[in-house]
Amino acid sequence: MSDLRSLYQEIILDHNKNPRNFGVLDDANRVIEGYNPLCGDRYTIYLKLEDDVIQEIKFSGVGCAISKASASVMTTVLKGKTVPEAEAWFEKFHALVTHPSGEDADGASLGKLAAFAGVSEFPARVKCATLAWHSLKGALRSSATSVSTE
Amino acid sequence: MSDLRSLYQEIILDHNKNPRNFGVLDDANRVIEGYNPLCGDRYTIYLKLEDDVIQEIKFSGVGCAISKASASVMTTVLKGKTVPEAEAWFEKFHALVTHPSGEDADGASLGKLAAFAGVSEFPARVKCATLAWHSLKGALRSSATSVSTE
Amino acid sequence: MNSTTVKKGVRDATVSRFDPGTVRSDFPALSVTVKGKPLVYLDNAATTHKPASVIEAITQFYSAENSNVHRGVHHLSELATEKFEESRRKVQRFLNATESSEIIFVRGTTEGINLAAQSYGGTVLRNGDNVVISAMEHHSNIVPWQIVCDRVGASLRVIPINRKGELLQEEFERLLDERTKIVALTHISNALGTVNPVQEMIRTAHDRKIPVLIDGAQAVAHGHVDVQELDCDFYAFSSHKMFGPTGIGVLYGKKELLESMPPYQGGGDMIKSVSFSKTMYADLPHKFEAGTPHIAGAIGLGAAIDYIGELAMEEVALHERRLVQDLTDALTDLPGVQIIGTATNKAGVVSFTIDGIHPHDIGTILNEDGIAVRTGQHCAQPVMDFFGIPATARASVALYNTTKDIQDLVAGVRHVQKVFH
Amino acid sequence: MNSTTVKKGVRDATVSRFDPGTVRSDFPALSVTVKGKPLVYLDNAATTHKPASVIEAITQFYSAENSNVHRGVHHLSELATEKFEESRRKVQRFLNATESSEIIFVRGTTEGINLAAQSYGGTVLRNGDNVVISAMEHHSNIVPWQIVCDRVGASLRVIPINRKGELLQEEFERLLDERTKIVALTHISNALGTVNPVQEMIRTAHDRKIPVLIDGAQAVAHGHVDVQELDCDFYAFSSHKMFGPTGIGVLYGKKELLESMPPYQGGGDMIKSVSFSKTMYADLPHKFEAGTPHIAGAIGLGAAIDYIGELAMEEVALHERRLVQDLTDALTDLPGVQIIGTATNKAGVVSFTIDGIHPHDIGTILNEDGIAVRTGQHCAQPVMDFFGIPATARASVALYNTTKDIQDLVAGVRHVQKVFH
Ligand SMILES: Cc1ncc(COP(=O)(O)O)c(C=O)c1O
Ligand SMILES: Cc1ncc(COP(=O)(O)O)c(C=O)c1O
Repeated sequence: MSDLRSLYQEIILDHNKNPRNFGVLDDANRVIEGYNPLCGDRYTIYLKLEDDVIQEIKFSGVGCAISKASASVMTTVLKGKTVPEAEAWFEKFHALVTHPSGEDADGASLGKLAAFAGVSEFPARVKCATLAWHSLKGALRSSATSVSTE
Repeated sequence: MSDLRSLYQEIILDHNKNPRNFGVLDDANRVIEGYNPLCGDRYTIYLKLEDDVIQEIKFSGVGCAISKASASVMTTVLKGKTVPEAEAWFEKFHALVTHPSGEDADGASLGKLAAFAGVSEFPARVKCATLAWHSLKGALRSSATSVSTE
Repeated sequence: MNSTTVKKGVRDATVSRFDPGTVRSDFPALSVTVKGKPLVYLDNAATTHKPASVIEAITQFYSAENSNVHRGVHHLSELATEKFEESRRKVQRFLNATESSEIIFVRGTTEGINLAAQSYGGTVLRNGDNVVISAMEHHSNIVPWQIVCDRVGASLRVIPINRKGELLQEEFERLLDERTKIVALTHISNALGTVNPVQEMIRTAHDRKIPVLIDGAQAVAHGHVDVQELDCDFYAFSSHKMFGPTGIGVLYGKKELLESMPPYQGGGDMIKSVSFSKTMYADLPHKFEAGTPHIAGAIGLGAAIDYIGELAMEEVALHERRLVQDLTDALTDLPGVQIIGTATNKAGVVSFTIDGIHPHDIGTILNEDGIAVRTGQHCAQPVMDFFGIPATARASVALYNTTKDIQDLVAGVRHVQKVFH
Repeated sequence: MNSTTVKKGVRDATVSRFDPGTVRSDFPALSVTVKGKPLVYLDNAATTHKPASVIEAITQFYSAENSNVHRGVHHLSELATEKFEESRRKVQRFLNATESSEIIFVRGTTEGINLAAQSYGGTVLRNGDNVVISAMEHHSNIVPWQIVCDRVGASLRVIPINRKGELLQEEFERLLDERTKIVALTHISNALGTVNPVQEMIRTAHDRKIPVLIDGAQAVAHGHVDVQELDCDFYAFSSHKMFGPTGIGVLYGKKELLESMPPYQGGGDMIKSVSFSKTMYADLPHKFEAGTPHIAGAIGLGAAIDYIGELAMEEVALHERRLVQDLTDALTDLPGVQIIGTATNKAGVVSFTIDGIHPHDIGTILNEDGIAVRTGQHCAQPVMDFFGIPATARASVALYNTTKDIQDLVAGVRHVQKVFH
């Protein structure tokens, strides 16, 4: 039960129920779809990128609580960040969910993202937590229109 | 060793080395090829059938000692026999090599064929012993030109 | 099975010849613990566990009988060949096929269907022809037909389903025409549990001289299958879904069809003679079994058939139907839970969703309670699309499941709802 | 392996890190008796025996880890997926492939070559093109190419051999032209034992931009294989010939080639999304692995790779070469015995005939002495045709064979000659 609570923290359940920045961004200049064929999770990430800064970011789609909350929290964290800053956040987040808890993760500096520390205990859910992030990285880097984690 | 001697009886070794009725029968009116793809044994049986009587019978081809001796002994037994007689011999021979020794086989009535009684102890060799006989049966029955035991 | 012991799994133990409580001890994997809790295994539609007798048959083969088959005169090779071919005869009897040469060993259902689609479909289908499948097929009974249809310019026609998850029979008849070259249907749906009226549908197709392939992946573990009674032209199933090893399965085909078909793969054991200019193919079944087969797998499948053969399969089917009914009743009583697939005739499978909770999360939370269910699309994406859902959680039973397993799952579902408030 | 124990199998035991006498005890099947005599197993080119660790890995999977892979969130499914994918990484390291996604699990060498022939050959070959193979190929590396060539109107070109059983390199170069779309070659001949200079031949083909498939069925158990060093484009092998279970094998392919190829079979696990109008295929390696794979087989193969990894394979190769040389010398000394295949570079296999005695009879008589050899055409009928013989007797060694096995076989051959006077 304690394991489960560490995965399904209040903040995750909240973002799952009430996702922030959810919907289509009409004036996006980068749009990418992320898909996990194993569970059918499918999200679209919309970015308005100007002068290397993420001016606007929204997402739409369906998926599990972990993937949806992760996408939601990601948008709140990244809005207004530069591309290098966003990539640094990607690395931090990736380390957090793939490394045994605490080892590399610096809770203090992670803010809301720290809620995802429990994911590392659930290897099968790492792909859920990182789907939106992988999509984002694809969107920042290239003009690819689809990314899949499998 | 005694098992082996019961398989490779003198009469079999003799017919293997000096096959009788070996060669092509020029005025044959039935010719059939028998083939065992597992070991590559391949024989052609030539028959001159007149008024339901096997007037002439020869064979050619290559194969192991058991298959060659069996073909050779068969030709000596069947020359001059009627088709029903030949089919009866087929049944006797088949019973001899497939049934546990002695059970069904009536040694006395089998003559030279009795030399093949040991084959029933070597299930993998039954197909060798019966290849020529199956071909013969095919030749008696139909105008088929190839028979395979596998 | 001991008929006097009273066990929870059978309501009326005094008249039963089958006791799920007792058979459990035949399956070593059922006694593992997950997260410190005893395993509640309800993922049998994905794969079943293996009785000790099957594991032992494999160990015995590798330890004392191991050899290649078909081409050796030495003792081990004869022994392996005999055991391998004896398994083929066991499958023949299991399906009540006319001849053992109608039994082709393949990797599983998927390969069996691919073989039929390529070798039969690829030969008979012409530009403008069609293949009729259903809206509830597993990807394994969709994609192979798509591939061959694409190649020759044929089209796929799909029998629609209703909201209960049943095939629309009038639509089926309407789809069949003189350009229909084959019908490919699942016996039991792995996503919905629907048992299709395949015998009637085969008759309908045969009235129009159209052959029928049945995907039996979900059927063989749950009751008696008789290919002569069904009169199907092909029947495919997987060993691993009926208590046998992985990597082996069967394509049954009627002899005259198999004989008319070109080989699927080329290689050793499937030829009569080879030269660089011309190759003659071997007789059935070897024509379709190129290369060294999965010998230990076939022998293990034979042991699984022996195991099933000792049980009263009608009792097993009855027992499983009760479990499915109990679970359906209990889940229907829970607010916010929907059963997906409510056909009148169902077997083995209960798919469900919970309002506001994604199946993936359901699976993770149940796993914390030691309960194994499958979550996702179950390789049946068109079914999910039809019901407008991304995925389901699926509980699927086998002969060793008990009423306690069902109770544990229902408690688990409540727990899931609690975690999400 | 214990380097201080002095055993018969190693001449210079004090410097050896590999002791065939000791490894024997790892293989349960080596201690069976045949006709009351201890088994002398010299049919390793057909299939090898399995160490206890491989059998144990399979038992362990079915008893405590059994589940389907890739689609489950529950504990057993995660465990099975992790073990299955770990085996893929073991194969990757074993072959020194660049990425684990270049490792496709198939049933065996035969299926691997069929996959390449259909999916790669079937895509690139056009009417008038050609495929170059050699005169010493196993049927598995002939028939799949014949099938695809027949379909598209391409032709098969055959590199001839000399009387020693070596490929004629000048002829090889002459056969290659701008219409050659692929070269398919065996690494080691199962009928003759010839080790082909594949690395040089690959370079020759690559100079003309022609890709090369290597049939590694007889190579993987006898020494180190490095696909990057060879620079081959495809490499196929079977688990059962390298101490692993039946029903599993590998097709290695360079990533860019595999990515360019259409799927081979359709079904579950090989797709990204399916609808009745359009299907998107999954990424490598899953695109080529439709349906439930042979999970226990892949795990068993992983255990076999672990087993081999603990031995000094250079020592093993040396040991086997000595056995082959000893046997060759001893048989050459016997009047009436001919060695078929006398290439300068040989490994594993000694094929022979005896004047006036058919190989089938040789096999039967040796079996009475407990000696297992293979007799027949070894699925290499063109080789038999070349040498003008119906068949051979073939002794083939593995790492657990000893000098005593060779002595027993030589005594057995004398016995054969005695039976026939
Ligand atoms: C050289 C060679 N290629 C291919 C094969 C076929 O291997 P498998 O039967 O395991 O598919 C063999 C084994 O018989 C072989 O020796
Ligand atoms: C109805 C149905 N058809 C086909 C398959 C494919 O079986 P396999 O993966 O064993 O080839 C399955 C199992 O997943 C199934 O449930």
